Amino acid sequence: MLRFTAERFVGMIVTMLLVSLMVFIIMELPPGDYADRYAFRKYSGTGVSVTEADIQAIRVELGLDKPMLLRYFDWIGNIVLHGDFGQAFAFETSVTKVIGDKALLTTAILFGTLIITYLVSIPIGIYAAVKRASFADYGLTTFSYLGLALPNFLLALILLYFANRWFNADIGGLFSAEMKDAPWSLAKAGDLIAHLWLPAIVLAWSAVAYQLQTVRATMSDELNKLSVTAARARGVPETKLLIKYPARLAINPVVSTIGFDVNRIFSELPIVAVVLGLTELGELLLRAYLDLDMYVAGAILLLLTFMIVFMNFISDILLAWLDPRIKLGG
Amino acid sequence: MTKALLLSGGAVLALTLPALANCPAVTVADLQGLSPDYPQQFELAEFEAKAACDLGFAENPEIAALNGEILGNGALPPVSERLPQEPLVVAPYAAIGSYGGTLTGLSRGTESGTSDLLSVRHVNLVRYSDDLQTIVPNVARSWEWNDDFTKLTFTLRQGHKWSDGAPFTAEDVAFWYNDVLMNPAVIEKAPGRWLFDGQPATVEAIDETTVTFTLPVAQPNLLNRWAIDYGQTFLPKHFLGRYLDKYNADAAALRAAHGFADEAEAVNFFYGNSDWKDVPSPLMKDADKVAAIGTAVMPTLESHIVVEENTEGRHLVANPYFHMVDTAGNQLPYISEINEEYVPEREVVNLRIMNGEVTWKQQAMQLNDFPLLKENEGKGDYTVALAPTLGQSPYYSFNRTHKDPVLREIFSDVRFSQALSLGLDRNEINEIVYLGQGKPMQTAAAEHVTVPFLSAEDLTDFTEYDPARANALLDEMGLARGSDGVRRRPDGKPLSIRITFASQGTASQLHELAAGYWSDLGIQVDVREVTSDEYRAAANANEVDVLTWKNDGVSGPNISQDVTDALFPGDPFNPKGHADWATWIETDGAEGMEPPAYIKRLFEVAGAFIKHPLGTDESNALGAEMMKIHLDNMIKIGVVSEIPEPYVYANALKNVPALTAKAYDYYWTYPYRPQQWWLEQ
Amino acid sequence: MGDLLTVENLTISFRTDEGLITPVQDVSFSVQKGRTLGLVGESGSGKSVSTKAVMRLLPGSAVIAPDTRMHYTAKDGQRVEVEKLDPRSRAIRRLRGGEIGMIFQEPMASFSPVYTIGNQMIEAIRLHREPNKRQAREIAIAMLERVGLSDPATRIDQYPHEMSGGMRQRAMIALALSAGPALLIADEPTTALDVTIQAQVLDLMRELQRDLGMGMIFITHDLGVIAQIAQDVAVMYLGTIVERGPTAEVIRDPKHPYTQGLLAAIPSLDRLNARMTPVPGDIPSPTERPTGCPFHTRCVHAIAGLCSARTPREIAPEPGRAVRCWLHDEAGRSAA
Amino acid sequence: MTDTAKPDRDEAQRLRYYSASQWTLIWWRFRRHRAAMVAATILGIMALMGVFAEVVAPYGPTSRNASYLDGPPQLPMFCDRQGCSIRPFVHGIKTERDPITLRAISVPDPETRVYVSFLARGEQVRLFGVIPTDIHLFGLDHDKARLHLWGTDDLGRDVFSRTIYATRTSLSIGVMGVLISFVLALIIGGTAGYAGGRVDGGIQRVTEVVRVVPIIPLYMGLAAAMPPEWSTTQVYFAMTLILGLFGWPTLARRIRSQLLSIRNEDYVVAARLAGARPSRIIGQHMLPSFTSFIIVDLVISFPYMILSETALSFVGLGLRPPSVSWGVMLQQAQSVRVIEQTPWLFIPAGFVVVAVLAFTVIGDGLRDAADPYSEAR
Repeated sequence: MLRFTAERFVGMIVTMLLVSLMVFIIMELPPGDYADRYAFRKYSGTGVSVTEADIQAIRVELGLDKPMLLRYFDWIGNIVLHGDFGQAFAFETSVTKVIGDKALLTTAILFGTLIITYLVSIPIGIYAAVKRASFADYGLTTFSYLGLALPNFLLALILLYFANRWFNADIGGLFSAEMKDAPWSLAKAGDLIAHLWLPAIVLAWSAVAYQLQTVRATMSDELNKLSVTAARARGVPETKLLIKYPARLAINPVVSTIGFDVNRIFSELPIVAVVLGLTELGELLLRAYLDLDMYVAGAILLLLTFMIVFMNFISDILLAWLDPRIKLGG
Repeated sequence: MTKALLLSGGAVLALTLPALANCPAVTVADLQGLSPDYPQQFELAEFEAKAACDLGFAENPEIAALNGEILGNGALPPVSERLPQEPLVVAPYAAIGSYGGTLTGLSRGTESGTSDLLSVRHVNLVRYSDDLQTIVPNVARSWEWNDDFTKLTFTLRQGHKWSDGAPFTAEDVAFWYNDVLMNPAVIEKAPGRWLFDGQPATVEAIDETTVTFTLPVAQPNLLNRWAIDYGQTFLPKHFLGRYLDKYNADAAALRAAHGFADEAEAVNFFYGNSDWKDVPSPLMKDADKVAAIGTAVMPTLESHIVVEENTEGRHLVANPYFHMVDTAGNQLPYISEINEEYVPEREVVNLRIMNGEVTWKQQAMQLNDFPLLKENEGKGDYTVALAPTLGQSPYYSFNRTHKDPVLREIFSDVRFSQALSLGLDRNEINEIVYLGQGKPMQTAAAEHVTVPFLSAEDLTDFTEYDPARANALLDEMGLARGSDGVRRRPDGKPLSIRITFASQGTASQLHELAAGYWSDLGIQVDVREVTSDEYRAAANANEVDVLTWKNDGVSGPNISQDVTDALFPGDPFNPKGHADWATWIETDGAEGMEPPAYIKRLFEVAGAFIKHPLGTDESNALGAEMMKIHLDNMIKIGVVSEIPEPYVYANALKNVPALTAKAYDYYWTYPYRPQQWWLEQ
Repeated sequence: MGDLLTVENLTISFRTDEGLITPVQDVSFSVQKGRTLGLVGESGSGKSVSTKAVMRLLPGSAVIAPDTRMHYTAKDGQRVEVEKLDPRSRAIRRLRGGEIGMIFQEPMASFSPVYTIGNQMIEAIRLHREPNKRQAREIAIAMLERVGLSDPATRIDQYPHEMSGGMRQRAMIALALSAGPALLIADEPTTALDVTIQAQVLDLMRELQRDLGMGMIFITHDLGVIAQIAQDVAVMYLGTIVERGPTAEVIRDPKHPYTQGLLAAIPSLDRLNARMTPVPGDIPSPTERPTGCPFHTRCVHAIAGLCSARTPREIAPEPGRAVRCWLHDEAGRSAA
Repeated sequence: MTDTAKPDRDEAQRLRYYSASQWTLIWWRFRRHRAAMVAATILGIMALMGVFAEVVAPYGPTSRNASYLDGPPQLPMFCDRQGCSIRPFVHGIKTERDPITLRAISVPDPETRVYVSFLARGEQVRLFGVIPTDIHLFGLDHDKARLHLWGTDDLGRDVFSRTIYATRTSLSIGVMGVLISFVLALIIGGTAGYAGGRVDGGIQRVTEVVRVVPIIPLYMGLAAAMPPEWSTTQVYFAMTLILGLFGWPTLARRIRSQLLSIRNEDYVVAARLAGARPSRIIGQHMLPSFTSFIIVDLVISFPYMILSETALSFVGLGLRPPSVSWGVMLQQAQSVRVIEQTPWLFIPAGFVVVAVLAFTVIGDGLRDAADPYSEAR
């Protein structure tokens, strides 16, 4: 197990390095750089006419004139060595500061979503498989298909509207006005949860749909396995039997796809966040793209991806722990 | 009428009978027979004299707690010591307010869309009254011009204090100009708007309350700038000066202790590089540094001061040293706190308004949301009303310095602009985009409602929808149609133009409609929406086919002291393109592109225009010529003018008058004295 | 010795998309204590389904006809009417494993891969015999030893995939026996093994059955295997028992043409060079069950007009034997 | 008599069954999957509507009806107060503005009937961009009046017509995206699977990297990189390219693992020993053995493409007006105003849902059909 973990860990680091290079290339893709915008912000309203030389000077000041590879090493070096993600141009502060709490909130949303996803999809998937071809099964399948097909931004918009109009729910943001600036406390955490459910439900729906299908399919397969019949033939009580034998195995594909769930959630997060007016990383990422604030975009993309890679790693370890066949396979 | 007045006055008197010397609670609605020198406000002495009373002062009961939130502020002296000896006495619109509450407003982010709430707390030396005609005292209690408009003297209020309790004096004005704006060690390039014919003014503090601006050339309309400008012409010398070697022998040590590399960095950390206030605030830039320095933002004279800011929003509390009182002697502002939340998403903004969670919102409210907001007024317990926008008429201006010589040629032919103007069905545009509320009209470089030299009748040419005539004009230019119906340029290529626009400036529906009309004229039109930053960048870099935005900065008070927006390339924030012309003129033909004669003349006329007081015959003649140049050459194709826009306030917010304009040109709420707004609990 | 299990008139149908299919029709057999009944037939003949019915392990879509009787005599002498039990009841669970053990064709698949052998054995032991965990473990180790696994104390903590096929099958047997059943149903337990191991396992099973005094139902498609292990045999074809009787007699003198065909298909040393004579033709699909005698489509002796039209009844040509064939039912034939 | 005839027919059927090609078998099995057949039919209709958009849609995507802004759907009817008619008709309509809320309200005029006609003459269009015609599937037989089955948007454009044109754009982006990712997957997965060893290891790493980056943020990054001066056509192609560019990893993995598993099969080894070129070995010998799986995967990846396009356009990083796609239409509908006042602008969402559902169900059906063991289970 230790060796397995070590191997996976090294794999994770390599992937992270490659990912960072790719993220940097994406950061570099948009035409132009931040210098002209920066100049523009700096001198707007002052009546100063900005010349190309001024922009060039800013470029030098911001280090945008160096060759790309050098900047990559600068960038990744600063991140690894100093935890410094560079400069957030639009906010005139460091990326770390801009991201700050948002990373935490994003993680809260992520885990909220994952928890909802698994709490809903695993039992229901098992139930649907056990009740295969029943009315409940068809109902649940249809519901999950809808989760796949309904664009989540639409879902977000509709939920937002109804949550707001019918329940007068406090929307837009992750905290109520009173709690926004309060230090972290139990009450603030409660407040966060009260605000979290909407985005978490929106994001969880499609994830639930996927996982429900997976659990249902694996569970159906597992239910027909000889080992289940064999256990039943040994007189194992039905509920215990379902949990110990097929359900236990039906969880494996779920565990093995945690990383992809995270991926999917992060993928949908920016758009949902924009609709719901959340101020977390996804929304910031979109704004950073629109503003060409590439260090912010890069840092966020990197963080999100690292989180995914890390969760992949966790999922590998968990799976190996859950399924003794894996370790031996390597 | 008089009887009623007397009666109500009597009632107030009766109520306040025990203290006979107390002053009448004068409101704008009921002036109780008093007539102030300036509309709706009094100097203390004037008020006491006119009402024959002795005004006692009262304060917000929460003020000590609020002061406690201001990092670095010490304990408060009594309110009478915090107010200037000569506070400004403000007549509330409808009633004396009560203290407390939080005003919740929304903006898009740290920087964009913030002027809505900036204007709520804004002060400047002078102000426009809500008639938008009269300049009245504010931070300055009076001003005086010399005869040839080259020297302006302001008299400040004795005993006026910054929000940290330090005295505010004439030195702070001089410091702003001499030690910051014109100090190359702090700001590399002196901002052109505070240079006059390229020359700096001389700003001198004569004594504690007297400051003079001596100008190299006559600037008869310059006072307007203080009345409408976002920029404040004073900075806390006691605060920023300590970082400058000139004023503090230990400045270098202090800078090092506070983590600043040089003078510029220190000043900019608080001042933010321009008069555009503390956006983003030092709290956003580096909260750790703020904690180390022990002051969150630099002291202010405004009604509220920022005490917290993060990427979610900012929080402000009332300034305990604010210089205004109401007619009952209560120190303003009434409202204790302001919450500005950064909500970039328009739908969330609308929902929160509809839910009654927003106290005040006017900037970036769009006309086509009006029906929705109006229908939900009752549920959200708010009021949505329309106010005229001054100068905000959308326009198209074809790039006559286009990099493509063929297009440049075509665009420079006035018949092209005439034809495209005739091709627009303005009535339909008005109906579809502006709910039928605007008026089809041309646009010139000034807002016709606010200047004497332009009227609506001047703006009717080529506004009728006449595709036949438009086609005839284009045919006459030799732009014949190909077999596919698309006109060909002289070089045989299809005539294709792209409208690049940002929805912050102009509505996307407008461009989709225009593209349709112009396609009917045989011109291939491609519409492309970009962010406002992208649009400005492209326009400033001469990379657009057609400039399209809404007029800004063209109302009388603005254009009379700053013709930038009537010229080229305009303000980089509101670009008018054609920078090559300006370069040619600035360099006397050494660089840039030679402008046509009418542009040369426009620059001449504009230069002269600014040197005459608005409303004089000379000013009117020059102004009219400027407008004629714009109109005759159809530099801009106006679409629809006099478009109203909605603004929203919670019904609990009191003393809000019907806005006479919703215009950046008068700095949004500044004329409506938000300090006397109050919240009914 | 009394009957351990008596099955009478077992008819099983499945509801499918294509309609009701009936893979087992009117099957009767019985197993005595200490004796082995061999169930033989080609795949799809309904052997497994019948035994699963006894354990009430059939899926929800299966219907057992109302006139079916399945009587089991428990270790304590109680008579259990299996067909009346609810398949989810406690009573049937006591039967499963504790009274009737079952081993399957694929040992790998019948173990859950995520638990150790021991885990699954101890679970069964604790359910039926010994709730104490430590003692259950000892019983399990003893059982593993009994089936001939070396180093059982280590084996018990191994996962199924850590063992070879033969070892797994032995472990499977140990698992089925660990709860101490009185009847063992072995569903083709040796098919997946190679020949030498097959022989070892057969020996082991015979030995265990004898030593533990169990009844056993041994399912196979190989009459040769039956000859080695079963005292009685029932031959199934398309869901009906076409012939049954003591193994020795059936092999010596098969009555039914199908049994004859099966016997002829056994490769044997003295006939190695002779051409194999399997039963000609394909087994029809359960959805296309022939009318009349189900075997008539492949029967060389089929009586035209009779076998294809009418189902033969079970008759006893000799004492202790039974066959369903018109060839042996002259009375019935003439009645038709 | 019948006794002998029946087995013969059965026999014939069975013969047909055993001699049928893999594809025929899949088709037979697929045909039995009722939901998938329904889905395929719906999708077929959608595709046809897209292909023949010019004729199906009564009006052009940007054609406006200024007298019917934000107008609700008009349902053709057969009866009104004046009685009934065999031909469906709608009432004439006027738009008025509420004096207080300024909202445009359409008021039907029950006195005037305008009849619906099929294969009506209307706007001149070019089918497939070439064939000129003015025949539309349906329309009103009155020159001035227009029929808006699904209402109009704020510019008075016909939602039905726009949805039809949007269907063309969105489906075609999906097709192009899937094709591009398919080609990439074939090359990348093929190389990895055929070469194996170190090449495979390297490619696997890269695939892993591409797979872990969340796809929409990645698309956003690439979309942000699109030069702003690009025309809508260029943006359209860029979008398909972007969607295709990162859609390959799943399929590539599938191809690779399949190739790896059959790499050492006798017939492949034989082909290799006979000196066949790798591309030929892959194409002729290896791929056909799992083409059906590839097709299933392709079908399943459609919804991602469509949803991604929709999502990107929705946040303004994808297609932009005047292109009209589902995402573009929904972007214009993303407001509280629309939910409350003009909900019919959400009709394209129904198309997205139906298309994605249809692709998913067809994918399921195909998967079952392509699985040779599906019947055994």
